[in-house]
Formats: sequence, C-alpha cells, structure tokens
Amino acid sequence: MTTEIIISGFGGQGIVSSGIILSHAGLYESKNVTFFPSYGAEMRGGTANCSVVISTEPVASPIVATPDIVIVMNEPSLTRFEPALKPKGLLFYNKTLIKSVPKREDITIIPVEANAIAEELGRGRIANMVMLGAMIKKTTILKLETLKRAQRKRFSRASDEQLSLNDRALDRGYGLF
Amino acid sequence: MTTEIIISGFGGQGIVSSGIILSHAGLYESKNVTFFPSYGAEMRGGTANCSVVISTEPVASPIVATPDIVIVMNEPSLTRFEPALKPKGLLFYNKTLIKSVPKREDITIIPVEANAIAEELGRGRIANMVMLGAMIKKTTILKLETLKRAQRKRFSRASDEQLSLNDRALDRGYGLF
Amino acid sequence: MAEKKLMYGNHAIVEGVLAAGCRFFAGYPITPQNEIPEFMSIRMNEIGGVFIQTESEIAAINMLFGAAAAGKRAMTSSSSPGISLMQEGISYIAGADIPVLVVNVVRGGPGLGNIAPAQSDYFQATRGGGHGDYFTITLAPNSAQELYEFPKIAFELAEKYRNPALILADGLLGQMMEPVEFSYKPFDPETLPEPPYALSGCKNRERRIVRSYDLKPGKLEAWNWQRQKKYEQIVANEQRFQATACDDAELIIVAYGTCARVCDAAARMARAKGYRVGLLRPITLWPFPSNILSALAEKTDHFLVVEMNMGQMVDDVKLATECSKKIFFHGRPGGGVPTPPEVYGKIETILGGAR
Amino acid sequence: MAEKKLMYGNHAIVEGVLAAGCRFFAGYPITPQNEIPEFMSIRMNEIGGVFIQTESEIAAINMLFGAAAAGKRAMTSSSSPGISLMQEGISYIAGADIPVLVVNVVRGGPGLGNIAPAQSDYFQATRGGGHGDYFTITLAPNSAQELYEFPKIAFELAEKYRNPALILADGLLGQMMEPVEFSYKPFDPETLPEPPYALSGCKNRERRIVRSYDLKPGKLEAWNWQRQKKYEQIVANEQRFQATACDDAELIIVAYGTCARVCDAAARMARAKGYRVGLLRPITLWPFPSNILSALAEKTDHFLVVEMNMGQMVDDVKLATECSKKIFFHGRPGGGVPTPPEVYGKIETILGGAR
Amino acid sequence: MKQLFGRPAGLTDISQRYCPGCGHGIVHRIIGELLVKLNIRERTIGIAPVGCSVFADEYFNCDMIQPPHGRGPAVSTGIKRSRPDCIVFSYQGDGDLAAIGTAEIVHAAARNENITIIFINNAIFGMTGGQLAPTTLPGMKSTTSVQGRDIKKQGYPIKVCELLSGLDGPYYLARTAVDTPKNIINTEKALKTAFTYQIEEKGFSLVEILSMCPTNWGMTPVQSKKWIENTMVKYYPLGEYRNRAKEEK
Amino acid sequence: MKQLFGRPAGLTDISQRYCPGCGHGIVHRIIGELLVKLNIRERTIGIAPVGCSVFADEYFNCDMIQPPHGRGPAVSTGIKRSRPDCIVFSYQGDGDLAAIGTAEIVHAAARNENITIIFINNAIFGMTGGQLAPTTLPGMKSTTSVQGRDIKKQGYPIKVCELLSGLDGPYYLARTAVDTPKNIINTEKALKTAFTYQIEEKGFSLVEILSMCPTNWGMTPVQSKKWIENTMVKYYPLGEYRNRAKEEK
Amino acid sequence: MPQVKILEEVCKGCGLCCDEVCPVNILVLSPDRINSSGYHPAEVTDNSKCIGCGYCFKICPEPAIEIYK
Amino acid sequence: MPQVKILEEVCKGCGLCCDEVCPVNILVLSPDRINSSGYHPAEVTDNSKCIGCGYCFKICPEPAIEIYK
Ligand SMILES: Cc1ncc(C[n+]2csc(CCOP(=O)(O)OP(=O)(O)O)c2C)c(N)n1
Ligand SMILES: Cc1ncc(C[n+]2csc(CCOP(=O)(O)OP(=O)(O)O)c2C)c(N)n1
Ligand code: SF4
Ligand code: SF4
Ligand code: SF4
Ligand code: SF4
Ligand code: SF4
Ligand code: SF4
Ligand SMILES: [Mg+2]
Ligand SMILES: [Mg+2]
Repeated sequence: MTTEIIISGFGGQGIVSSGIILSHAGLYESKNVTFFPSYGAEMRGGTANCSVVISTEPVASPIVATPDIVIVMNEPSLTRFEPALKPKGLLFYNKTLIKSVPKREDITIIPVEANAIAEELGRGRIANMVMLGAMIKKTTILKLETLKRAQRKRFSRASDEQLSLNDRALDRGYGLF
Repeated sequence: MTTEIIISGFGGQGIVSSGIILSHAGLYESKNVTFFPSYGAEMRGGTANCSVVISTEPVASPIVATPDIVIVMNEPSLTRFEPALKPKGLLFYNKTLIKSVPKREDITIIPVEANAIAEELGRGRIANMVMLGAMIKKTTILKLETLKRAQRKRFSRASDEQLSLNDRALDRGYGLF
Repeated sequence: MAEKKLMYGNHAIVEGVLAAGCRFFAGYPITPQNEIPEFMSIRMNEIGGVFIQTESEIAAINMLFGAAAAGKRAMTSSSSPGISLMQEGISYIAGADIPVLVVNVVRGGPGLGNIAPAQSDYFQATRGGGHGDYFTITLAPNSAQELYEFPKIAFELAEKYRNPALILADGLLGQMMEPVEFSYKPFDPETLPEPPYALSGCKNRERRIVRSYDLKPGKLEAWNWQRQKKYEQIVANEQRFQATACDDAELIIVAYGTCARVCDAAARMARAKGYRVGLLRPITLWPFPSNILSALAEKTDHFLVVEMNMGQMVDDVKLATECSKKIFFHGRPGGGVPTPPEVYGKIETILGGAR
Repeated sequence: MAEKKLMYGNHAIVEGVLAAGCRFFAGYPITPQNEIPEFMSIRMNEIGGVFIQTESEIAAINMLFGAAAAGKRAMTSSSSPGISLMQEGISYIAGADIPVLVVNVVRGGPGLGNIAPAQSDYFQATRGGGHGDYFTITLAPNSAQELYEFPKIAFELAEKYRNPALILADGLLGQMMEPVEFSYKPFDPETLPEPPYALSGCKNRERRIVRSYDLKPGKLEAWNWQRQKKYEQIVANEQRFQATACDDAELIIVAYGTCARVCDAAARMARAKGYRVGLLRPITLWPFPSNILSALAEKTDHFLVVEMNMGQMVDDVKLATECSKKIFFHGRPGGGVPTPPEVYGKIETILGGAR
Repeated sequence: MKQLFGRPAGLTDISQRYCPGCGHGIVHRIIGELLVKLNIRERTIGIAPVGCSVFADEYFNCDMIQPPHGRGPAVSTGIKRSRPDCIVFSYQGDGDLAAIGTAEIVHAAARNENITIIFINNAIFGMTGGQLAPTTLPGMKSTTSVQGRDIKKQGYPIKVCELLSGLDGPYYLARTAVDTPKNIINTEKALKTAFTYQIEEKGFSLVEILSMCPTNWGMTPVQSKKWIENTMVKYYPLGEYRNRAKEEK
Repeated sequence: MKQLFGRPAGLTDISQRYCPGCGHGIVHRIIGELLVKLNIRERTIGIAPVGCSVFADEYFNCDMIQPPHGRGPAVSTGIKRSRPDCIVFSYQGDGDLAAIGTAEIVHAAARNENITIIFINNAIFGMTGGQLAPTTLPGMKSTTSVQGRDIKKQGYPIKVCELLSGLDGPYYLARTAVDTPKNIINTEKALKTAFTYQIEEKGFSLVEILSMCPTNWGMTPVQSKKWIENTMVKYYPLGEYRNRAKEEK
Repeated sequence: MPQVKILEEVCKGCGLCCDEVCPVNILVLSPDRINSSGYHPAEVTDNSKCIGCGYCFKICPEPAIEIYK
Repeated sequence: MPQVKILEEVCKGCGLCCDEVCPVNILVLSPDRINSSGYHPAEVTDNSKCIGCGYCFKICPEPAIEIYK
C-alpha cells in the first residue's frame, strides 16, 4: 500500500512542518516514507508545497505527480493542485481562506474550516494541525497518537503549552468527522 | 626530397632567425617548408632550438626527431643534438665556442669557426649567418641568393649596412669549402 | 540495527562525511545543496573540524587541494555551475594524484538552468570535464541511506588510488527526507595514518613536493602512462552496480540515482503485467560497470537507458554491450524527472503492446 | 592564387579571425598561444577592433558572452587550463544559444602539465566539459592554412546554429610557421546583419532578453528539447572529414590535427611498402564524422586511431563503426608527439609483419 | 488628474517576485525612473545577476542579459566595448559582486570601464537562503554562521567602496541606503549621477546600496529598515567615496 | 675561515632557471635565509605559483606545492587551516596575484588568514613572454601593449598594497624593492616581520617586492635596477601600508 | 488635494509605508482586508491630510502606490 | 680581511654586483672569461679592499658569491 500526498499553501502556513510530521509518523509506524519539499527560488513569492509518500514497500519516486491526497491551505494552491489529484482522490481544503469551490467531480472534496478552528483555539498558525487531524481521520493512514508523538519530535524546542495546543488542534481536526 | 634540420644554441645567437631565414628561402624556391621553434619555459635559462623541414612534398610532421642536418652553436646543444642526428647526417658545429669534439663516427662532422669569422667581420652576433652560408654550400639544398633575399625579408627593418654585413657573413660561410 | 533517523539527503551526506573522518569542508552556497554547507557549518563547529565558506567554487576546490595535499580527508560540495568552475582545479588535483571528495548535487542545465533535479553532468563527471587525460571515480547514490554511506567508500577509493572521487547526486536526493540508519562506526580522524605524499613540514624526512607539472621532456608523458595503469586497475577492480531481476529479463533498464528509483517503480508495474523486466543500476559511473552489462548482453535482447538528461550514458551502455543490442532511451533534460508510468509506457512500446 | 606568406600558426588564426569579420577579442595569456593575443593586440589596433587582455579566462569568456549577445562576432583563445576555467561560461553561452568562437591551443595535461602539443582535451571539447546537455561545434585544423580558414567556417556554423564553436589546435600547430595563402576576401563586419537576438537597445522594437535559465516548471526541459533538435540537425548536416586513400584500404588510420599529419607520413611509408593504408581525418570532432566511418567499416577490417592522448576518440570510432571492427590505438599523452616511424611500426604489427 | 507618482515606464508590468519589504524593489523603481528621465531606456542594456534579482531581466523594460554568477562586470565590458553608444548597467548583489565576482569588479574598476554598477548590499546571500556574505556584519547570524559571524574564523566584512577606493581607476563610488525616504532620495541622486557620468563617458561608477532582506534577516520589513538605520549604516558609512568630477574642479 | 655570506640552507642546491639579473633569485635567497634564521624550515610549506617562479618548488628547501595560476592564497588557506602549526607562505607574481588571483588574495586578506604572501611585482607577465600585467606602468610597453599601456583602453595599474589597505582584514602590508642593497635589506626586514607575525598567529601579511625582469623589460640587469630606482618606485611608493602591531601599541 | 491610491492586489503588506514614513501618518495595514496573495494591503486612513510628498511611494518596493493630483 | 669568492659556474654575468653596489668598487664582469653556460662571470679586482659588507652577495640573484672571513 502506497499513499502519495501533496500539501500546499503560503509560506508561514506550516506546510513543510506538516509534511515532516506526517513522515515522522510514518516512520514511527514502521512504514517507508519520503518527504520532498519545494525549494529554492520556488519559495520566493510566498507559496510552498511538499510531497509525502507513505508506503509499506520501499518508496520508488519521492516526487508525487498524481497524488492520492491533496491538502490545500490557500487559493493559489487549490488552482494548482486540484487538477493533479488522482481520480477518486481526496481533496482537503482550507475553507476559511479559500473562497473558490473545487470543481472536479471524480474526487472526494473535504472542506475544513482550518483557520477558523485554529483561531478559535487562539492561534491561526496551527491551522495545519487541524488539517492533519482531519486528514488522518478520513483516511486512517496514520494513528492520531503517532501524529501527536511526531509533532513533538518536530517541535522539540517548543514550549509545553505550544505542544499541547498542537495536540488539541489535531484533536479538533480529528473530531470533525 | 625532404630535408629535416635542427638548429640549436644560446638565446641571442639568432637561432630562431636562422630557422626562419631557411624557411623563407625554401618558400622562395617553391618548396614546402615548416619551421618549429622551441618555446615557452624551455626558453628560460638561455637555450633555444628550432626544427626546419624543407621538402618537395607537403610536409607531414614539422617536429624533427631524427634530423638530416644539425647546426649547433654552443656546447650544451652539441651534447643534446649530436645523438639525434640520422646516421650519415651532417653536423655543423660552432668551433669557436664549442670546445668538445663530436664523437659519432657514422656522421659527417663539419667544424665552422662561426664566431671567430663573425668577430672578424666586426659583429659576433652574425655567427649564425656564417653557419647558414657554410651549410647551404655543403648541402646545396638552397641557393645563396635566395638566402640573401630571405635574410632581407627577416630583417626588413634593419639598416642597409646591417643587411650587407649579413650578406657578407653568408658569403664567408659559403666560401669556406 | 541502529535506529533510523528521518533526514534530508543533504544532511545525510554531512553525517556520512563526518563519520568517514573528514574534518575539512570548503564550499560556496548553491541550490539545491545549500543544506550541506549549512549543516556542515554547525556540525564542524560541534566536533572541531574546519568549515570554510569560500569566496567561490574555485577557491573551494583549491582549498581542498591544499588540505588534501596536507594529508587530510577533505571535501567540497556544489551543484552544476559551481562544479564547472572547479574543472581546472580538479584537473590539477588529478594531475597531482591527490585524493579529495567532490559532491555534485546536479541541477537542470545548461547555464544557470534551474534548480530542479537532473543528471546532465554525466559526461563531465565520467570523462573529465577538465583538460588532460584523467578520470574521477564517480559514485551515484540513490537514497539518503547511500548518501550517508558513500562518502566513506569514496574517500577509501580516492585514497587507495590517489585520485579525486565524485559523488553525483541530484536536487531530488539532496532535498528529500528519508529514514537513515547510521550503519557504521564513525572513524576517528586521528587514527588515519599520514599519507606518504602529505605536506606537513620536512622534519626528520625528505622534503616533499606536490605538483601536477613536469616540463622535462618525456617526464609528463611517463607520468601519464603511470596514471593510466592506475586507471586500468580501477576499471578492473572497482565496478559497482545493483542488479535486480536481471537474470531472465527480456528487457533490462539501465538507470542510476533518482532515475533508478523511478525505474524500479516502473519495473514493478511492468512485472505486475507479466513483462520480465530487470533493472541494472550502475553505482560507479566511472568505472562504468561494463563487465556485468557485457555479460547481460549475452542473454538479454532489450536495453532501455533512462536518464534525467539527453542520453549521456547511452554511449557507455553501447560500448559495454559492444553495440550488439539496440539500446532504447528515455530521458528528460533540463530538470524534468521521468515518472514511473512514463517509463512503463516506454517498456510496453518496446516489448510490443500490452500483455 | 594569392601569394603565400610564411606565418606562425597562431598568427594565421589571427588573420583568419579578422578576415572573418571578427572585431572583438578578449583573452588571457597562456603558452602555447601567446602569439594570438600578442598579434591580435597589434592587428586590432591597426584596424580599429576591440582587444582586451582580461584579468582571467573567466572574464574573457564572459566578455565574449556580452559582446556576442550584443550581436558581434567575438572570440577568445587559450590553452587547456584556461579552457577548463571557461567551462561554466561556455555552458551559459550554449544555454543562451549565442554564437562565439573559442580557440584551444591544447597543451600537455592534466593540471599545469607542460606546454608541449597535445590532444587530451578531446573529451572536454566534444561532450561538454561544462554542466548540462550541450555540445560545441568543434573543428580540428591541421595546418597554418586551415588555422587561417577555419575561423570563418566556425563563425558561420556558430551563427547558423546559434551555438558556441571551438577550434581545437595544439602547441605544434600554433607555434610552427608554414606558408599561408589568404584564400578568401575578408569580410567587412559592417555588412554582417544584426542577429535577431542581439542586444542593442530596444529602440523601435520589442526589448530582448539573453539568458540561459528558466525556472518555470517544464520550460527549461522544452528548451532543451528544442536545442536537441538543433543538435540533430548539426549531426545530420555538418560532419566534415578528409579521406585519403580509404576506398580500398585494408587499414584506415583515424587521426586529426597534428596527428593526422604524422599519420599521413606514416601512411605514405606504409604504402611505399605495399600496405593499403588509408587516412580518415575528422575535421569536425563534433559532430563526429560517423557516417563516413560507418560506411568505411563495411569494407575495411582494420582501424587504427592515433592521438596525442590516451585514446579519447576511440569511443567515437567504436560507436561510429558500431563496434563491428577491432579498433587499434596508438597514442601519446602528456605532450608526447607520435612520430611517423612509430605509427608505421604499429601498422606493420597490425597488418602482420613486413611485406 | 495628473499622476505625481506611479510605476515608471522603465519597469515592465510583471509583478516582482521579491519578498514583502525587500529593498530590491525600491532600487528597481529608481532605475526604472531614471531610464525614462535620462531618456536612455531605448539604448540601455541591463545585466541581471545571479541572486534574488535574477528575475530583474523580466522587470526592467530594456534589453537585458543574465550572466554567470559574479561576472556582470565582464559581461558589461564585452557589451560596452562592442556597443559604446549603449548605456550598460550591471545590477549585482553582495554575494555576486563581493564574493565570487571580486576579480571582475576590481578589474572593471581598475580599467575605469565606462559602465554603471548598482550594488545591493543586504549583508546576506538572499537567493540561496541566507548564508554568510562577504558583507555580513561581525556577530551577525546567517545559516552558515549560526552563532554569528566570528571574525577569527570568517574574517572581516568587505567594505566595497573602501576597497575600490584603493584603485586609481574608478570615477565615481558612493554608498547610500533605502531605509528612509531621505536616504532613498540620496540613492536616486547617486544613481542619477552614476548614469550621467556614463552618458558623459567619464568611466566606471558604482553605487553601493544598503538594502533590506527581511526574510533572511529574520525580521519584519519595518524591523529591517530600522536595523539598517541603527546598525548597518554605522558599519557601512554612507556618502561619496570617489567623485573625480569634484576632484577635477 | 668562517662564511659570512653564502647560499643559505633554506635553498636547495639546484641551480635556478631565472634569466640573468632576475629579481626572483634575490627574494629566494632572502626567504631561504629566513627559513633557517627563524628555525621554521622543517615546519614550513611553501606555495610556488604559476609564473617564472613555478620552479620554486625545486628551489626552496622545504615542503612545497604548486597550485593553479592565482590560487596560492586558497591553497595556503587549505593547508594552514588543516595544519595550523605549519608555516605557510605563498610566493606569487603580479599576473598570478593581481590578475587571475584577485579574488583569492582579496578574500584571504579579508579573512586575515594566518599566512604570508610574498608578492613579486615586476610589472609584467614574465613567464609567458612579457604581456601587460595589472601592474604594468602607464605608457610602459609590453607584448600586448606595444605602443605602451594606454590607460584609456587598458585602465590603470593596480597598486596591491593600496588596494588591500581598503580592507579591515590584513595585519601587515608592506612594499619594498630589490634594486639596491639598502632596499634589499629593507626587504629582508619586511619578510622577517611577515613571517614573525605568522609565527605569532597575528594573521595575514603580504610583502610586495618591486623586482627586475630584464628579459621582458628589454633592458640589461643594471638598467633594470635603475629603472626601479628612478621610475617604478615613484609609481609604487615603498613603505609599510599596514602594521596592526604598531597600531595596537 | 493629492489622491493616494493603493494597488491592493500589488501590495504585499510589508508595512514599510506605514511606519514613520508618512509625515502625516495616514497609512496603515488593513487589519481585515486580505488580497488574493494572502497579504493585508495598506490603506489610507484620511486622504485629505496627504501633502503629496511621495515618501510612501518612494519606499514602496512594488510599487503599489500611485499618487495623483 | 674578508675573502670574496665568485662561483664562476653559478654566475650568470648579470653585472648587478658590479654596478654602484660595492662600496669599494672591486667587482667587474670578466671581459674574457666565459663559463660553460656562456656567461662572463664577475671577478674581484682587488680583494684586499673588501670590507665584507655583503652587498654584492645580497644583490646576487643566484647567489654566486660567497664571503668568508
Ligand atoms: C557559480 C555559481 N555559484 C553559486 C550559485 C548560487 N547562488 C545563486 S545566488 C547566490 C548569492 C546570492 O546572494 P547575493 O549576490 O548577495 O544576492 P541577493 O540574493 O542577496 O540579492 C548564489 C551563491 C550560482 N548560481 N552559481
Ligand atoms: C589558468 C592559467 N592561465 C594562464 C596561464 C599562463 N601563465 C603562466 S604564468 C602567467 C603569468 C606570469 O606572470 P606573473 O604572475 O607576473 O609571474 P612572473 O613570471 O612575472 O614572475 C600566465 C598568464 C596558466 N598557466 N594557467
Ligand atoms: S530573500 Fe531577501 S533579498 Fe531575496 S527577495 Fe527576499 S527579502 Fe529580498
Ligand atoms: S622572464 Fe623576467 S621574471 Fe622571468 S626569469 Fe626572466 S627576468 Fe625573471
Ligand atoms: S504622499 Fe506623503 S503625505 Fe501622502 S500618504 Fe504618501 S507619505 Fe503620506
Ligand atoms: S510599502 Fe507598498 S507593499 Fe508595502 S505595505 Fe505599503 S503599499 Fe503595500
Ligand atoms: S662584500 Fe661589500 S666590499 Fe666586499 S666585494 Fe662585496 S660589496 Fe664589495
Ligand atoms: S650578481 Fe651574481 S650573477 Fe650577477 S654578475 Fe654578480 S656574481 Fe654574477
Ligand atoms: Mg545579498
Ligand atoms: Mg610578473
């Protein structure tokens, strides 16, 4: 079983962190994982994206052309990655910031009020955690507990408060469905 | 018919000029010619040599490994080029400056008091002309008149006086045998 | 088995280099390998090694020349344009028979090109982009794990043969994260013996000269012949490769680095459809694994070379198989990365329609 | 027929370049090509062209990039180490599709090597010493006369295909004197039309950009494919060679430049002894004259490659002949120049004893 | 209604890829204005460097070329010598000009080459992600000097105007900044002077401009501008370092 | 009988390939003496440049390396950082140091790298046959400026000590000459100072030495020495350009 | 009276024009508006105070400001 | 009295030591002697005047001079 994921949004929306957390979690669950970020000049101008592959076999190509799952955090990302999604794929989109509506009919579209919920929790920047929680609930590719462990690995220098806030955001996302 | 010549001596003894004069002369007599000087770092430390090929056919290699004729103007050149000469080849050496005596027995050895004669003419630096005169007389590969024309080409900016002195040096060499 | 750590490919190189006992890095930033100098600057500081961000790639390769001539394991890393600038220096180092490690995280070219992954420096790496007759031992890893392991192999080969070694990666290998196992015990550089050419002050010994020139007639030629002997030994002894399902294959893909991973996926797709498809992955690009290819050519009819360039390795495959088989090619230049379905499509076409 | 003039090879290049309408030279001294900049400085001063002695070879190639992008015929010359330093620049120029002329008067390598004649930059010249997928049109003259004539051909090819062109000479060709005939009417550079890419100020037209990068996904790849088309055309249309007595040959020598002259003498020696020996002289090294070789391989059994290097052209001969014949090699690296008797000896050995 | 201020015709319409608050954009605007004001747009050839402003070849509304990293002065020389009637400017960052391109800038200056160099000193390698530049201040952090620049190991910053002042060649050398309107106006003046000298065939001019890189300084744009005012300017004093026209008077 | 003066043990017995009257030999002798006097021969690594003194790797009686043209300072840096206990000197000509090697010397100086540079300024490319050097005087003839250096086209000479004085990095910079016994003695002093500062780990030192190239100047050795005295020294004033030790006092 | 026009879609919300630059202090980053690139653009609080000095324009990197009269 | 020794085979006859260098002016290029490299070596005309200052040695590029006491 191989799951290919693309996550995309503005710089500052924690895109890279989301990818790395998923990868750590995959590793903790003894899966093969690769993570591949956009890099360099692509980063200028404020958008970022990354590819994550989680698989029970050794991962061949870490670049994802036709993802099984797409998570988009802002408008331009929707435009860019909706078309790439595999037929029957899952599109998670940040309904708070994205005003357009996804158009494809051969995919499953999952709106998440990620920023709204994050703001509710007191910190807009953890919208990515809400998204991750929602995503693993819907897909069951990883366990909530592993994700919590993985975010603690990623933010090893963060305050306890921050870390539990992240947990709560994951929970909120997880609890959406 | 192809004649391969090496001329060697100190820097300042007109080695390169000798080679170029021979080449011009060859060209004037409608022969194919190539001239190849030693160059670069080899020149430091005061020795210079060049290869001249004069031929009725197109010249293949302009580098001369086993010359038909060797002209040596100083001691180190004798040491270096005597062994390279073809069996039955001609070795012209500047007896005024070279105290050793050539050793090979399968070649023709022609001592020329080049510097002594040049000094007699009032200018040690034209020893090379004496040598050239002697060489073409012995070998008949080029005509005296062509050589005179060629030296005027080479030293086109020299004084008339200088040019006729060169002619006289050629004559003296030519008249030696 | 040691614990696995999720790491960037570029960070894996750093750990591999340090574990190999190298304590000298000089380099100049360039995408997509900036994480190498960045992480190296931190790690060298921690363990007391030398990290120099140089004024240019030219300065970097020449600092390497100095450090390696002084007997130390020394490395630099860069990406395509920077590696081009190092060609004179690499030629000097090869001409002076000094071992160094150069990492090229290749990007799309020519010129400024782009920063996407590429393999278009294959020619440069395998037949001396610099002047003169020389070769550089060239390794092509295809995972973060190998990025960790190959520096040690590279240094050992470089020192064994007194020759520069190259690791040819690409932007994808450098930028991605993968689990890495620290699979061997790090060297203590103090335990490495002083090499016989090392400049270290002539106390209690004859003075030494490191140089690449000899103006005395014939000497440089003789030196080149001597080096040629060494190259013949390397070609005889050091061909490395990974062969997967090649034995009864009707088609063998030849691909290295990132492309080998893509082709691995494509080969699996093909096998699932009943095609007997093998994968021969050159690990050393120079010496090229000709022996195995020549053996495989005896029983295999189709070869497909896949590269992220215009087909630079094709010549080597042709030469290794003595032009006895038609060599197919699928490639993408300028930073294009082939996908498994793409390669699978090619396989299907070659082997004649779906099964 | 015009009068012949006795000239240094290096001076013949200068006259050839000027006759070709080039009025821009930038270069840095290096033996054995110093006579080029020296004579060029005098001649450019006489005819009102630009001569710049640069701070380095890197500056030289980049000034060339500027001048050529401004629409002018522009050239530089150097020798092996200096050409290595230009690899990044050449890659940029190739990547920007700009025509320039680079002359390499090759010397013994690798490293500082020596200043004797050599051909060991063949790989670098024929398969892009710089990074990325590109080729440079490469001409190999073998006489002062050709040194005079090839700059014009080189500029014309470079401009026709918008690609850098190289002339590969060697210390022997540059340093020797031979009679030269000024065989064609010099161009007036004023009559050359402004090329469509030329930077000249955007008055009355769209502004122009000269560059070698494209970061937009897929664009650089497409550009490379386009360039590949051009390369295929060059390979199809521009293979040049000189074949001597090849038709009924039992052995064909393949050699270029200085080596071709040596081999010409050797072939004559061999024919005098009754051996049917031909000489195939590649004039373009890239594109390599594969068509003729492949045709000749149908009827000839023995091929002997002779080079002043370790056998860099052997691969190309093998590929051109589809590895159908055993290719013999005689070479001398590091500034060694083969002699006619040496090559003759090799012929005798191959063809089996004296006749 | 008349436009008092707005996008100059010397810039294209393409929206610039710089980060918010980046100083490059301010300098671009000034150059774009001068191309029009000095009526040279149609005979100008600009050089975009390798660096964040590599895309400048799309932004300036004149002929442009993109050379190898650091080689702008050499490419400029090639162009200017072939087309002396064209106005040639080379736009360069501190990595480009003061690291890899050191030889080329020193020699173009020594030759008093009749070109104009616009030198953006943001004390960092912007494009590649914030590594130490030759101009990074002592103690300043970068991704390759995470503890701050240690002059013992990484040496002293290079002050380009001061360095080039050691040459007889250059005609005009000045340092300005784009942190405040006042300094921006001075930058406008200095750049105008630089281009004017080229038009008058006086020779080499270089304007070093202290410029914000909020992204790699890890600051907001406003913090960045204040950091120039309070810290950077002290290390890199503003002013004219060479003005042969004034000396000649 | 005691030898007062004679070939120092810091030089090998190999006879030097320089032309008669070449200044390189004088400087070699001084270095050879210092290697012994300062008791550093056995821990010194010297760098021979590409230039007439490429053969210096055979002349100095210590470990030697021969790097690419102009890259002596980079090679020195690599050695010194790997072997801080060794004394490292880079011997360079004006083509080597001030043309192709400009970036490397500027940055080694800026880093205050703890090495010693011996810079032979003979105002010409000696090895390659007398082409224009960055230090060739205005009006001076060379094989690539047969009418004499024209500052309009070839620009102004580079005065290396003055240029490097624009950097904060270097610890010691001095210019001397080897035309007269007095100047030779000053050269001995300056070189001793330079090596001593390296031993004391003070950092970068460079001694620029005006030196005869009779061959390419087209003069006799004696004329050459007088030309330094009468002409060259005026253009390149002798003296200390930087001595941090004195400033520190 | 000079008219200040902010090109909202061009503005990157850097805030340079809003900080000690405008002599009459009439520029702020919009707390609520957000453009399609995700930036909060600058806003003019009271155009009537504008003296047309152009400082805001001069410091704007895009430039995302136009001033008319 | 210091003894000046010229190493004739090492001397390249450059003449540097012979011109305004020796305070007592006792060095000249030999007009007649010629060494095996073709140079006229320097000669001491009157060693007794030598003050052992070493100037000749210092300016000799080879060095082809030794001074003893
Ligand atoms: C030969 C080469 N080396 C390195 C690079 C990578 N590189 C791109 S931009 C850059 C430096 C950018 O810094 P700077 O010149 O200060 O410009 P900024 O981005 O700060 O404006 C570097 C090192 C390259 N493209 N080519
Ligand atoms: C990359 C490279 N470019 C050019 C050369 C040729 N070259 C050898 S020495 C030299 C310059 C010599 O001049 P200088 O450094 O002043 O030393 P000098 O001979 O005068 O002592 C040059 C250009 C080279 N060997 N390598
Ligand atoms: S990284 Fe710095 S210099 Fe580059 S665009 Fe962003 S702010 Fe500007
Ligand atoms: S050419 Fe000049 S520098 Fe070189 S050895 Fe001769 S005199 Fe000395
Ligand atoms: S023009 Fe001047 S006064 Fe008006 S808004 Fe801008 S800065 Fe303020
Ligand atoms: S300076 Fe420009 S980009 Fe920045 S906030 Fe003001 S209007 Fe927007
Ligand atoms: S030591 Fe002094 S006095 Fe004696 S010969 Fe030499 S220069 Fe003259
Ligand atoms: S200085 Fe030395 S080489 Fe020159 S003449 Fe005197 S002794 Fe001979
Ligand atoms: Mg910068
Ligand atoms: Mg010099």
